[in-house]
Amino acid sequence: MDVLNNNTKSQVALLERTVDDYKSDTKPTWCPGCGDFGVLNAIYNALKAKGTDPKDIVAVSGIGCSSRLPFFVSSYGFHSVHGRAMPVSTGIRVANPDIQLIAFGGDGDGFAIGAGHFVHTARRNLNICYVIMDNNIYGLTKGQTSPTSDLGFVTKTTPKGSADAPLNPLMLALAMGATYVARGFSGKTKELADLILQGMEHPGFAVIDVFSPCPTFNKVNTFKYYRDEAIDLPEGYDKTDYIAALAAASKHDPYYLGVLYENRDKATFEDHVAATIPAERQTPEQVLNGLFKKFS
Amino acid sequence: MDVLNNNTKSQVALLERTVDDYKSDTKPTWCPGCGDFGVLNAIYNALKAKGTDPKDIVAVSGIGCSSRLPFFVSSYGFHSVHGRAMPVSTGIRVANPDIQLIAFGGDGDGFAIGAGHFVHTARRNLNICYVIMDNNIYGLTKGQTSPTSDLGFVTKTTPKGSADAPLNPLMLALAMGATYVARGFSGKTKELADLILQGMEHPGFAVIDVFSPCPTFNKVNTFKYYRDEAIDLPEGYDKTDYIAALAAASKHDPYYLGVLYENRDKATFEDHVAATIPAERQTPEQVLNGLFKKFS
Amino acid sequence: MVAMAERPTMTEEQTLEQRHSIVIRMGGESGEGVKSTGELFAQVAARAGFKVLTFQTYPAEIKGGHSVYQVRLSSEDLYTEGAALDILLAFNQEGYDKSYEELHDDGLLLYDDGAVTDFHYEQGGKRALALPMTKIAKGELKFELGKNVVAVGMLAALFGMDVEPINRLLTEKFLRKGEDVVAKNKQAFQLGFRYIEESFPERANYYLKAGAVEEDSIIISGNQLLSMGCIAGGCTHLFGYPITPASDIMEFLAGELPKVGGAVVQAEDEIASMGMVLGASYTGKRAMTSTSGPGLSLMVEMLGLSGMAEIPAVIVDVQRTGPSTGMPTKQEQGDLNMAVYAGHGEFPRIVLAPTDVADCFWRAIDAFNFAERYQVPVILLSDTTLSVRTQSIHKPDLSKIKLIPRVLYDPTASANATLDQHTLSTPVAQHGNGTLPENDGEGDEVDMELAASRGFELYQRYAVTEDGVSPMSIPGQAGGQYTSSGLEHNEFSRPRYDVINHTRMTDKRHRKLIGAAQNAPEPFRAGDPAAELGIITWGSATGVAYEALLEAQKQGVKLDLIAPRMIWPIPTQQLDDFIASKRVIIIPEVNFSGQFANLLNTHYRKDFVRLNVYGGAPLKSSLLLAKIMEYVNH
Amino acid sequence: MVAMAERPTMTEEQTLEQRHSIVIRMGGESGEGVKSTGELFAQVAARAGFKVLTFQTYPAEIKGGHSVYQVRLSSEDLYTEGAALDILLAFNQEGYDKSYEELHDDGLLLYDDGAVTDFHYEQGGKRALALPMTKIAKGELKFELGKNVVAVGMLAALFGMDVEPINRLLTEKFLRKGEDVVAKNKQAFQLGFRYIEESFPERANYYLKAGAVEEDSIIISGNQLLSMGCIAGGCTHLFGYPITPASDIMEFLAGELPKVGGAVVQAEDEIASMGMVLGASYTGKRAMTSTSGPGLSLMVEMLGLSGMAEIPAVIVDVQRTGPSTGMPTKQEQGDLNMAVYAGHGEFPRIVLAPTDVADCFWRAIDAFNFAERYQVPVILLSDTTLSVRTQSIHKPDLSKIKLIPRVLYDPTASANATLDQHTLSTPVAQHGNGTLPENDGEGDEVDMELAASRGFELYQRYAVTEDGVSPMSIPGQAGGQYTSSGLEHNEFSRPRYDVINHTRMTDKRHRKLIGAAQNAPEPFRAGDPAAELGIITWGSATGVAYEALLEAQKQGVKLDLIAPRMIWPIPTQQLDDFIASKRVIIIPEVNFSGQFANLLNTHYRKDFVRLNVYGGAPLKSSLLLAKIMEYVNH
Ligand SMILES: Cc1ncc(C[n+]2csc(CCOP(=O)(O)OP(=O)(O)O)c2C)c(N)n1
Ligand SMILES: Cc1ncc(C[n+]2csc(CCOP(=O)(O)OP(=O)(O)O)c2C)c(N)n1
Ligand code: SF4
Ligand code: SF4
Ligand SMILES: [Mg+2]
Ligand SMILES: [Mg+2]
Repeated sequence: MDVLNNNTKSQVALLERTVDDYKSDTKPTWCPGCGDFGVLNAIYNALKAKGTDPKDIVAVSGIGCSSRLPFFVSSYGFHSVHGRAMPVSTGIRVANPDIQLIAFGGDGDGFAIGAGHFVHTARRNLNICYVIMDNNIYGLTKGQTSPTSDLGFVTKTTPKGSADAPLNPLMLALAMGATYVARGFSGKTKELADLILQGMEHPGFAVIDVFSPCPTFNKVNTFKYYRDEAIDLPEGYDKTDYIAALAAASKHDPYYLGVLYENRDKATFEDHVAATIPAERQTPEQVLNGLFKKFS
Repeated sequence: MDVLNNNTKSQVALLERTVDDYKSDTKPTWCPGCGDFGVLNAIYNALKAKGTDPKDIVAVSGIGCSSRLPFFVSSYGFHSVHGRAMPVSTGIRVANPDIQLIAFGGDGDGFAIGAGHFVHTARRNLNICYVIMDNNIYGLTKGQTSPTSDLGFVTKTTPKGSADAPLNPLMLALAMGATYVARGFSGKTKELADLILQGMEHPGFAVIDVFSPCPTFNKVNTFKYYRDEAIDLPEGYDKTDYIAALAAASKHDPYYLGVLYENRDKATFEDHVAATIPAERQTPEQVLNGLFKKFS
Repeated sequence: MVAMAERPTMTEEQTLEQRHSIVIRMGGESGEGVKSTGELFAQVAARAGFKVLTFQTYPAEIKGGHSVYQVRLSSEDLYTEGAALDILLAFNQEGYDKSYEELHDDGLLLYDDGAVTDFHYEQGGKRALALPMTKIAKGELKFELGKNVVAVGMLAALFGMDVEPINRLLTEKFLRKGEDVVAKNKQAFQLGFRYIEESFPERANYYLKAGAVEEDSIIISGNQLLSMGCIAGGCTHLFGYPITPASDIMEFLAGELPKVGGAVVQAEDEIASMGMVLGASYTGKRAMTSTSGPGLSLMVEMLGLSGMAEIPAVIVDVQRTGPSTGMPTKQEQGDLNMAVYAGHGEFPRIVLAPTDVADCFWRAIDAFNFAERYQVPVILLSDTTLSVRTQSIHKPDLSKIKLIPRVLYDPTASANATLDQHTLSTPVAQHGNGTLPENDGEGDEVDMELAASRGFELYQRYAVTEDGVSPMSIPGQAGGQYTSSGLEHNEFSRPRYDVINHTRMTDKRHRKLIGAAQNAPEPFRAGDPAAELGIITWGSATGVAYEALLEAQKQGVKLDLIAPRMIWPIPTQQLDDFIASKRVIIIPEVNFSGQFANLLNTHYRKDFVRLNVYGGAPLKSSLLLAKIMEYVNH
Repeated sequence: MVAMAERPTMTEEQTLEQRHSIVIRMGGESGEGVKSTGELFAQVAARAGFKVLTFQTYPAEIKGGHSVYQVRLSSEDLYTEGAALDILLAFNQEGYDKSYEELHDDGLLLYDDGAVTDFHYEQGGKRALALPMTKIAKGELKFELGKNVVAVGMLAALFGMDVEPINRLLTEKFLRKGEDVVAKNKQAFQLGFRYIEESFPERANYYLKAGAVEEDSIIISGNQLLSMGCIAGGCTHLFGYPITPASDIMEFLAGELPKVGGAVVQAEDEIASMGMVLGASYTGKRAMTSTSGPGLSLMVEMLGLSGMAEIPAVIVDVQRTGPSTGMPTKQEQGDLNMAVYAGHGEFPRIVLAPTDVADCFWRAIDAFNFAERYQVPVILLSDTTLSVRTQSIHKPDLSKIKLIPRVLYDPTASANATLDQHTLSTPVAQHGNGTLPENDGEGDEVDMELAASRGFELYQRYAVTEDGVSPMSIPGQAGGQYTSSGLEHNEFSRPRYDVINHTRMTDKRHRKLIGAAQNAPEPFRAGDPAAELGIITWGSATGVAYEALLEAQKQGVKLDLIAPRMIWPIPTQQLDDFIASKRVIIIPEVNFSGQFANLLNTHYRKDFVRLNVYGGAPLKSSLLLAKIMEYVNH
C-alpha cells in the first residue's frame, strides 16, 4: 500500500502518524450507541494507514448527525448545507486536485435532497471518497422516513408506514458510473477501515454505503439486524464485472458487504479538466490584450 | 386494447375520438426539422388510441424546447419550471388519482436539474407516463452540453469537449425502480406511439426516453446517426427479466429501441397513499373535536 | 434602565397568591425527564384551573446537553414566559449552575436531593429546599421512572392545587397503558404531594390563586394549534420535508389528514415539496407545506411560479435563528425580508404572522382563505417561540370559521354575473370567456380556425378582472382546458411577450394586493389610542410588547400598541392613523436590521425607534420597558 | 407630455450631419441575417470613426419570429439606443409592419426591393427607397448570402463612410476563411456602396460626421466586457448553468479561463453551481457563477452559507423579465429586492450594478475585490439591455486595475501587525490566534487537553476584528485547519448557541458592510449639483436618465443626476448630500414597485417621485423627460 501516495507535498510525509493525529479536539455529539462512532473510528484508522498530512485533507459534509463528522477530524473541514456535500466537494477538487477529499453524510443528505448531485458526481467520476452513514432514518431531525427506509416503515411522518419503496444506493452509484462501489457496516470497523482506505486510494469516485444504525430513532435496522442481514461477498467474486456487480447490488435479504465494483481505468473529471488547460499559461493581461484585438 | 380504460367518468367516452381532438390551437414553436415534431405526432396518435377525454388528461412539463409540448395538446397542461415536472406531477396524481398524467421534458430538464426528482418519482412508482425528448443537448438555451451528451462533445460551454461521461437514462430508471422502461426514436413515429400508449396504460412509473434530434444545435446526434445507431431489441427478449434489462440498457453502439423492462405487479404510490385513508372519512370538524378532547 | 429588578420584592407576609403569576423553571440533562416533568406539570396546573404558558430550550444535539422547561402560572391570561424565576427546580448540578442567577432575590431553589452539591453562587435572600424526588421514587415507590410524577406532586402541593381534577387527568392520561400504570402514577403523585404537605410548613407562602376550572380549556403548543388551524382551513394535502422547528406540523398532520381523505407526503426536498403543493392545488385541493428558513430559501423559484401561474399555496415558515444552518433550535424573527421580497421579478404574495398560540389557529385558516381567494402564495410566519410554547387557551369556537372558496370557472355564468359574495373582496365581474386576439407575432402562433371551432378554447384562465382574480377551471372540467405556465401569458394562457400585455398582466396580478390588504385580519390592539407613545410589533414579540405595556401602564405611562397580523401587503388602513397620531413609535423585533421597521418605512416616512435583539432568545419585556421609559416625556 | 415628437424636424437643407446621432433599425425574420447585417454594420461604422451603440430584440423561440437590430451612430458618446428611428431597413413585410410607425416624420424607409409590397401606413413626410439587395447578391455577385454585406455597403455609402478602414476590417474578418471569401465580401460591399453612389443623389443629405478613428476603440457587448472584467478581476473558475441572457458569459469564459490555468464547469443546476463556487473559493481561488433570475432564486440557501461561513463568492445576475420564467429575452430591473434581501436570517452581502457597457468591466473587477476583501457574496446585477447591447468604447486601461487580496492567515504575524494596506478598508488588527474558551455546554464539547497540545487548534478562523474580516487559512496550510460551517460558531469555528456569541458574531459579520459602503465605487454623476431637481437611478436606466438630462438641459432645465454603482450596502456618503439638497428627486426604474426607491426609503425619509415602467422594454428617455418637466417649477 502506497502510504505516501497523495502526500508528496507534505513536509512530514515520512513521519509515521498515529490515529490521534487525525482526531480533532471536538468531541462527537452523537447519542451513546450511535453507529457513527464506529465509522469515525474506521476513518481514523484509514487515515492513519494512508498517512496523508491532515493539512492536505478536506473532509466535506452536508447536514445531519453523520454530517457532523468533519468537526471530529483534525483535517480541514467543510460542513456545508443539507444535501450539498457533492457540489462543494466538486468545487474543491476542481480548484485544487492535490487535496485528499473525503466526503461524509447521511442517507437523507446524500440520497433525498442530495440525489441529483450524487448522480452527477458519479457520472463525472470525480476523485472523491464518499462515505454515507446509512441508518435508514433521519436522525438529526428526530426520526422521519429516509430514502433507504423500507416500504411500510413506521416513522413520525409515516404513521401508517412509508409509501415509498427504498432507494438502493449501490444500484444508483453503479448505474451512474461510480468507479468504486462498496458497502460497509459500522459493526465491522476493521473491514470498514479497509474499505475506506481503498476508497481513498481509488482514482475516481468511490462510494461506500455504510450500515450505521441509529439506536435512538430506528428500532428496526439495528446492529443486530445488520449482523443478521449482511454477509460478505462470495469467494471468487469478481469486482471488475459490471453486470455481476449490478446483480450483487440489487440483492437484499441478505445484503452483501465488501467492494462490489472497481474500475481503475476510467479517467477522472479532474483529468479531463486538466487536459483543457494549455501547456503555456497566459497571464490575465495577455488574455485580455488578445481579446481586445479580437474586438477592435 | 382497452380504449375506455381510464375514461369511465367521461360522458363522451364512447365516441371514437380523432387525432385532431388532441390538437390544441397553439402551433408548435419548434425549428423546422426538430425531432420533437415526430414525438408530438406520436403523442396525438397514442392519445387517440387511448381515447381518454382531453378534459381528464393533464400534460406536465418543465422548461425547454421539448417542454413546450403541453401547449400543443388540447388537454389540461402545466408547463412548470425547469427540472420540476416530476414534483408537480406527483402533487397532481396524489391529489387526484383519476387523472391521466403524461409528463414531458428534455434531457436537461429531466436529468440535469431534474435528476433528483426523477430518482424519487421512480422509486415511488407513481402512475405517470414520462416521455423524455432526448436530443443530447440544451436546445432552448441554444446549444450547451446536456447530461446525455457524449464525453468529448463540443458545445458552447465545452469548447474543448465535455468532461462529463454521459448519464444513461434507462439505467437510472431501472436502478431506481421504474416499472416500465422503454426507448423510442422520433424517426419511428408509429413504434413510438405504441410505446407511449403502452406507457400510459402501464400502472406505475413509465419512462420513455426518446431520441429526438435537434438539427439546429446538435450536428452529431442527428436523425441519420440514430437511424444507424439504434436497433430493435432482439427476438425473444424477455422484458420481465430485470438483470437482462440492465444489460440491455447499458448497451450502446448500437442502442436498443423498444420496451426494455416492464413489471406490472408493483403497487403504485397512489395505491399506498389510498391505503392510509380510513374507510370512514371524518369532517374537519370531527377531527378537530377529537383533537380538542386529546389536548384538554 | 427600569429593569425587572425594580419589581417589588416579596415581603414576609406577602404570599405568591398576591403575585400576578409565578415562573417555575426546571433544568437538567436533556432526555432526563425535564421535558416530561414540565409537560405534565403544565397539564396538571391547567386542570387545576391555572392559566399556563410554557417555554423550553433544548440543545441542537440529539441527546445530552442542557435542557430547560419553564412553566408560568397565573389565574389571568399570560402573554410571555416571564422574566426572572420565582422557583427553580434543578435536576442536576448544571440545572443549578445555569439558572440560579436568574432566580429572584426572594426566589426558591428546589433540587433533587443529592443532585446538586456545589452551591457556589451568593445566596442572598433566596431560599433553598432539597426534595427527595429520586429517593422517594427509588424507595417507597419502587419505580425510578416515577421521579417526574413525584416532582409534579410536590409542586402541586406547593401551590395548593386541587387534587381532584388532577387525579382525573392522571387516569385519562395513563389509562391506555393499563390500570396498573394509572395506579402507580397516582401513587407517585400522592407521595410527592404528601411530602410537601408534611415537611414544608411554609408552603402556604407559595399558594397561588387558581382561576375557575374551565371546561373548554385546552393546553396546546403553537405548532399543534397551527396544524389544527390548517385542518379547519380545509387543508387536505401537505407536502413537506422535515426541518426543525417545523417538522412536528407535518408529523401532526400525517396522523390527521388521511382522516379527511387527504394525505401527507414526505418529499425528497423542499423544492419538490413546493412543486407537489402546486400540482395538488392545481387540481383544486387546498394544499400546503411547512418548513423553516433553509427550506423557504429553497422554495423561492417555486414561490414565483405560484405567483405567476396564480396557483394558491400555503407555506408555513417556522422561523429559527439564521442565517444558514444558524442555531436550529433558537428564536429569531429573521425571515420577514425573505417572505416579503424573495423571488426574481415581482408577483403578489401575502404574508401573515400569528401573534400568539391561540392566533396560530385563526391565521392558518386565513392563510388558506387568502391563498384560495386571491390565487397567490401565502406565507405564514411563525417562529420557534410560538412553535414550542404550550399554553392553556379556550378551545377555538369552530362556528366562527368561514371558508372562502376559490373562484371557479363557470362557463354558464353571464359576463356580469356576481359570483358568491364573501367577506374577502369585491365580486368578480367576468366569467372568464372571451375572444382570442389575432396573431401578431408577439406570442405563440394560434391556429385561429381550430380555435374558433372549439368552444372551450375561449376560456380565459387569466381574465383581466377588477380585483385581479380570474375564475379558475379544474382538470376534469370540460371546456376548461388551459396550460398553466410561469411564462408571461395573455388571458387565454398563451405565451405573450409584448409590452402592453406584460404591463396589463403585472397590474392585474398586483391588484389582488389591494383587496387582500382591505381584508386583513384584525390586528392585536391594546393600550390607549390617545397615547402619543406607541409600539408597533409583530409575531411572537407581541406578547412581550403587551406585557411591557401593562407594566408601563402600572407605572402611569400612557401607551398604545398595535401588532398587524398581515405583514404584507402592509395593512395601511390599520396603521395610517396609528402612525400619524403618535409622537414616538417603538418597533421591537427579534432580528438584526429591523425588518418590519424597514418594510414600514417603504411606505411611511416616519423615524421609528427600533429595538432589536438578535442573540437567539426572545425579546425580554424588561428591555422594551426600559426603552419605553426612555421616551416618556422626552 | 414633452415627447420626442417635439424634437426639431429636419428641414430640406439640414443634413444628418447636423444631427447629434442617427438611429437605423433593421427588421426581419429571425435567422434571416438581420443580426449579422446589424453586427457587421456596427463594426464597419466603428472602424469608420463613429461611436456606435446597438440594441436588439429576438423572439424567445429558437427559430423564426420577428427580430430587430438597431444601430445608433454618432461622433459623440452615446448612452441609449435612441428613440424614434431615422432610418428603417425592412428585410421583409413584417420589418415594415412592425416598425414603420416608429420612423421619424422625416425618416427614410429602405427595403429590400420586392420584399415589402403593402405600404399600408400613412406616409406623411417619410421617404422611401427600394434597394436591390437580393437582386445584386443573386445577380451580379452570384452569392445570395452576400446580401447582408451588400446592404452594409449601401448604408456605408449613405453615410459617406471612409472605405479604407472598412476594407481592412473585411480582410481581417474573413481572412481565416480564405482569400476568396475576403474578395467576395469586398466585392459585395463595393457593389452595395456603388449602387447608392450611383443611384441615390440625395445621399449627401444623410452624411453624418464621423469622429476621429481611434486606435484603442473596441466594439463589444456588455456580457463580453463583463466576462473580460472577471478575467481582469483574477477569476480563475466559473461554475454555472446555462440560462438566457447570462449563458454567453459562461460560454465566453469557457474559452478563456483555461488559458490562465482555470476552468469553466457546467454544473447540473444552479444550486450545484453555487456549491462548487464555495468549494473552489474555500481553497483560495477567485470563483464565480453567472445566472439570471430563476437561477438566483435557486441559489438563495447557498448565498446564506457564503455569508455565514464567510466564503467569498461572485454571482453575476443578468436580470430578465420576471416573475417565474416570465419573458426570458426581455428587459427588467426586477431582481434588486432578491439580491438585497433573499435568504433566511441576516448576513452581509454586497450588490453592485454597472451603469453601462464600459462599466461592466470595472464593476466585475470590483465584485471580486469586494468578495475577497470582505469574505462575502457579491451580486453583480446586470440586465438584458446591458448584456446584448454592443457599443464602441475605449479599450479599458489595464494599468488602472487594482486587485485586492484576501486577508490570509499568517500565524507568524504579531497580534497587532498591520496587514497589507489597501484601498478598501481599515487594517485588520488580529492575526487570528487565540485561547480556546472553557467548555460551558452551549456548544460542542471540546477536549481541552488535546486542544492545548496542538498549536494549530488555536487558529481563530472567525477572529472578531474591527472591520469584521478574519484572516482565512487555505487547505494545505499547516496549522490552519478548521471546519467551515453554516452553523453559528465561535472564533474557533466551533458550533456555539449562546446569546452573547450569536450577537457578537452577527455584529462582526455586519461590520463588514460599514467598510464596504465607505469604499463604494464612484457613482455616475452628471448635471448641476446646485439644481434642486434631481434624478437617482441605477443600472442600465442610467444611460436613459443621462440622455433625458441632456435634453432637459437643452431646454434650460437645471437638473442633477446620480447613479450609485453600489446598491447594497447603501453608499450613504455618496447620497446623503444629494438627497438632502434636492427639492424633488425622481427615481426611474424598470420594475413595478420601485425597488431601489423602496430600498432608499428604508434609510431616507424623503418622498421620492417614482417612475416605473414594467412592460419588458427599457425605459424611454422621452418618458423621463416628460416626468422631469412635470416637476420643473412645480
Ligand atoms: C434545506 C434543509 N432542509 C431540511 C433540513 C433539516 N435536516 C437536517 S438533517 C436532515 C436529515 C438528516 O438525515 P440524514 O441525512 O440521514 O442524517 P442522519 O442525521 O440520519 O445522520 C434534515 C432533514 C436542513 N437542515 N436543511
Ligand atoms: C432554473 C433555471 N435554470 C436555467 C434555465 C434555462 N433553461 C431553459 S431550458 C434549459 C435546458 C434545455 O434543455 P433540455 O431540457 O434538454 O430541453 P430542450 O430544449 O433540449 O428540448 C435551460 C438550461 C431555466 N429556465 N431555469
Ligand atoms: S439520533 Fe441516531 S444518528 Fe443521530 S446521533 Fe443519535 S443515534 Fe446517532
Ligand atoms: S433548438 Fe433544437 S430542440 Fe429546440 S426547437 Fe430547434 S431543433 Fe428543436
Ligand atoms: Mg440518516
Ligand atoms: Mg435537450
